[in-house]
Amino acid sequence: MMLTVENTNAWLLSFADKLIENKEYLTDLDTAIGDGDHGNNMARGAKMIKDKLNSQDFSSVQDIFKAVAMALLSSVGGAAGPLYGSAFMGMAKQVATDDNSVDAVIKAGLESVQKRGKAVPGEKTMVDVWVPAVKALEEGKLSKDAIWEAVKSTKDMKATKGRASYLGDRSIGHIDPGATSSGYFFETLLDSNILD
Amino acid sequence: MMLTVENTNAWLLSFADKLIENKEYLTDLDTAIGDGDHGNNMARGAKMIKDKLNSQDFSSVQDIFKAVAMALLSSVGGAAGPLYGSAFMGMAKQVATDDNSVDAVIKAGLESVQKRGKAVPGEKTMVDVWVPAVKALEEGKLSKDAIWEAVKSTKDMKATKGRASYLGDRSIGHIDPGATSSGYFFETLLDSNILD
Amino acid sequence: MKKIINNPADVWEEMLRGLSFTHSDLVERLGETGVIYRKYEGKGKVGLVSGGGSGHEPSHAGFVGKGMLSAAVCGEVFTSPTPDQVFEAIKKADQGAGVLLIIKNYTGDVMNFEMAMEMAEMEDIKVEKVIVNDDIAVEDSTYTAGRRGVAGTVLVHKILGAAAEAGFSLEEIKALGEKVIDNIKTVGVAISPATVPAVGKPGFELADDEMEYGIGIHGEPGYRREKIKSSKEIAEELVSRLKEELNWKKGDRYGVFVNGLGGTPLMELYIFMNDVQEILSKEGLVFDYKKVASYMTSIEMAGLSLTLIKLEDEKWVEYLNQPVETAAWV
Amino acid sequence: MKKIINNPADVWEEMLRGLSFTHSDLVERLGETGVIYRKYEGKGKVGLVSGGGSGHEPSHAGFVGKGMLSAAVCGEVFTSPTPDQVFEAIKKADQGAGVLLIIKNYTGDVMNFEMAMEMAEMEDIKVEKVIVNDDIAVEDSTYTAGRRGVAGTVLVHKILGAAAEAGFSLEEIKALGEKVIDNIKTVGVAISPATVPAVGKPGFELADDEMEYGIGIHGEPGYRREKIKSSKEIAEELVSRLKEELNWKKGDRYGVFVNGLGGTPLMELYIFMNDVQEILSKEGLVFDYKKVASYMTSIEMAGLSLTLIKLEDEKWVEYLNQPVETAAWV
Ligand SMILES: Nc1ncnc2c1ncn2[C@@H]1O[C@H](COP(=O)(O)OP(=O)(O)O)[C@@H](O)[C@H]1O
Ligand SMILES: Nc1ncnc2c1ncn2[C@@H]1O[C@H](COP(=O)(O)OP(=O)(O)O)[C@@H](O)[C@H]1O
Ligand SMILES: [Mg+2]
Ligand SMILES: [Mg+2]
Ligand SMILES: [Mg+2]
Ligand SMILES: [Mg+2]
Repeated sequence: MMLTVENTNAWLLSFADKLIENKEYLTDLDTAIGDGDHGNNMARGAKMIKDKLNSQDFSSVQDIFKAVAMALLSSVGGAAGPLYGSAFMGMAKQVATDDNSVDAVIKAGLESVQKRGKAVPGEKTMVDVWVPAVKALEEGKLSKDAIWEAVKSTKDMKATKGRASYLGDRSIGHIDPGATSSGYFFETLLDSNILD
Repeated sequence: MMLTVENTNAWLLSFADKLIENKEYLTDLDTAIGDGDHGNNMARGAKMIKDKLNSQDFSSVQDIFKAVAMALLSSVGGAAGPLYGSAFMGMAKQVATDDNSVDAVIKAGLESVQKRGKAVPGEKTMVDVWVPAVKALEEGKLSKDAIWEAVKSTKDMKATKGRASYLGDRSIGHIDPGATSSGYFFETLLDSNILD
Repeated sequence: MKKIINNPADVWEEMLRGLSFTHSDLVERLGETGVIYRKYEGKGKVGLVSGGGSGHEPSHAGFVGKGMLSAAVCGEVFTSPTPDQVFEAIKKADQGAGVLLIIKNYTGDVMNFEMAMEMAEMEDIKVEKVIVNDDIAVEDSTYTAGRRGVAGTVLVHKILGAAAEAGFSLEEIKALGEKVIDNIKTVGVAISPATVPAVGKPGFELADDEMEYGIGIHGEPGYRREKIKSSKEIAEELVSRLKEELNWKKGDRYGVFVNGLGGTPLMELYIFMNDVQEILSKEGLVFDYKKVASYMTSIEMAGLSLTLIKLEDEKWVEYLNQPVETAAWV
Repeated sequence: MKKIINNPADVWEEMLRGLSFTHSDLVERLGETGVIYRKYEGKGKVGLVSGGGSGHEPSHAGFVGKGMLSAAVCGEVFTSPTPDQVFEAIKKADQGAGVLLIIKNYTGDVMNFEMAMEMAEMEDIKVEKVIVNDDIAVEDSTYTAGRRGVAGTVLVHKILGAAAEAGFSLEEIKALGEKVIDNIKTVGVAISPATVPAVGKPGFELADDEMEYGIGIHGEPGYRREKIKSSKEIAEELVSRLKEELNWKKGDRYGVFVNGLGGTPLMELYIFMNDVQEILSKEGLVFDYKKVASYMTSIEMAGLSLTLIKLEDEKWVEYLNQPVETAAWV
């Protein structure tokens, strides 16, 4: 369970690819309960991540996280931009401390998301993926099944944060777009073998 | 062949009714080669004619024509308003002269239409009904067949006056709306027995 | 027909009421007529009267006020107003220095306004007219009613309005008007039609992927219908048409006006303006005036028109920029 | 999707180019950003910065200029702008007297603007914010992101813009802003949806005979969908909703603003205004300010919103009427 410049780089590049591949799906999810821009927002951010990571050699994981945070903050916009941007900022801070295990770093990311967005579990946001994922990480049992189960769990929730909250009960029955993009975040983390 | 207050009144009331009855048909004709308002324009004028003729006793045919001219001028608008308005103005003037036969009066109406609109036969306008109708009147052989044949003759013409002229060749194949409303003018004249 | 209206027959009346309520600080409605006139007309200046059918809002009533029109005559939707109403507007506008009628070139408008002129002359009011015919989509021949008056009309209002305010005589304003009109050319494109409320169905039909070049502001047919193109391609087509008319050369000074037809959002108008600007910059034109606005609309028609005015006289730029007090001009 | 555009991915960039070209006399674009700022900012006055996603044109860039905003930050279509760009706008707007951010209440906007505030504070720029939440269609509870900011935002720009020009301090303008926002309520209705170019299909669907009350300016769902009604009935519904909020009494002084959502022609807006005016006159309200315009649009969405502002202070009327130099406010 170690983050290195190499595996972090590989992880985040494949996270970016996943976002680009699934742009339309994220758009569709956001059209159903939001304003239809989550796919484009994240794809824009993903392109920026790739540009930054491919054009530069990084000497530390912290620098990678910082660069990704800035990339997302300056290109995504919407609600997702500051939330993912804050997550990577929090992760960058944590990774420079003694407690730089993957679970501690990701947990710091979650804390920043919650500080920024004030969402708690059950409000049908990305937090509903991050919270169980962090818990699973800590218990050493993060799996794809667990991730996508958490994503799917947002389907039956009623949104009380973000744009989907305007729908009230009508938000029930749709998977949350930000939860889904966070699903890719954790899925590519798993695939990157960082946790092995 | 005498115009009296009674028969003129009856004629123009039934002209007005015909216009109202055929509002949609005139609209359709004008939608095809114009801007779709001829039905509403003439119906508005017809309502005004009825209001005026029904609310007042006229002592002369000239007064009726004047009242109808003013009714049309102040309510129809578009191209048809000034043209029909001018026609009735011309007729009002003529009917007060010695030569107040129906054919002389109608001919004076036609002259006013042409003075105002500068159209000659063959340009796909109301003039294409008025010219043969005046000729038939003078020859004592105005008939419904003749009237509607004149109206239909506009179908194969290419418009070179009025809004339909913008269509150029594409105006061919459609009956002219103003020719059709003029058809009702002559048809109701025939029906009114003024010519008997 | 999907519209926020009441009885289609009441559209004209209710619109005039809403309009005169909204802009009661600037204009007044004359009784039950379609005449909207300036509340504070400058004494002794030449009056400017324009108008036509309704459905082109904010034209023409939105341009009544200090620095532009003295009065606008609003006919029924897409129907020229009647001579008696134009005559009333003339009387309101006349401050002793005479009145100029700014008429868009349609058979109905011309006839109705001319009859009003005759009425005014009988009452010894000095009246002149100019006829705007900027729409190059129509062939200017004896086989048509001549070129239509479209969005360029608003620039005529603006320039002549400033001249009237500056104290020009009736003859001078008429001469200026004719010169300005000679230098204004417009051509448009529609991607979806308008529906006259009282008619209830669209004035023409366009397939989901079709557009029509040269459409008139009452839905009169244009010169070519084809598959919808990109903004850049549309800009190239319209500019090339205008170039044939205006025969500009490098360094010529121009004003550019992109006009929305009613249903087209500013987003598209700005994108189109960007394409026009790129093409015309390559042509070496100098832009002394620029405008993007939906000023001469066709109810909810989607589409736009491009107007170019050759700025023969630098005074014209000054007139175009002169601040005014109207409901619509910014 | 039928639009006059080029590549959907280029809409934002090309629109900004067209906009800054068109209004180069008033505003400038900051580099390649979405920041549009006043060319001539008053020295020593408080800066006003607003913005949000694009697609609401002329909001917000159309209100940049003397008497209104110092800068607008234009995000991608329907997407809040990023904090770095808001920060750039703050720096441009700061003349030493501090900067007020006027934020429409959306999670994304609030977070991005707040991050920019944090950046500005780190550079010792005085920044404050007000959050506009005039849309009463949304329940104001802990179960939602709170009420959305919609058309009333433009009135906030106008009033605070006049106050800033008059030399108010940052604290005074913020306090005034909060008071004004408390007195502005809006509710809207849509009869057809908008399509985000990059998405390519409408944000929601409405049958040919349906409309939706309470729709948001990004197509967020409203509170009721039903068969389309007459303008008068729609006016009654919206006014009754507003009355529940504002609890007015006879003689209260109000401003009325009918805002078009982009695809709705002025004809319908004026007719609707006439209905509103009739209803509110019966309620005994006094109208000190009236406005009909498409100022806070949702691309080509057809529909409108009704904003009422309780004019607690007669100064506010003066501020609303103060002439400005912007691309869009008349
Ligand atoms: N307060 C919040 N806390 C955490 N996540 C949130 C919050 N508000 C919104 N989100 C997430 O953001 C996603 C929407 O992102 P996006 O579409 O990019 O932004 P916007 O809603 O501004 O259009 C939602 O699906 C949700 O997961
Ligand atoms: N110059 C003209 N002379 C005679 N009739 C004309 C002329 N121009 C148009 N018309 C007639 O007017 C009719 C159209 O009337 P209407 O639809 O009411 O006016 P508009 O074309 O202004 O909408 C045409 O069908 C034609 O018969
Ligand atoms: Mg979204
Ligand atoms: Mg017609
Ligand atoms: Mg007409
Ligand atoms: Mg968004």
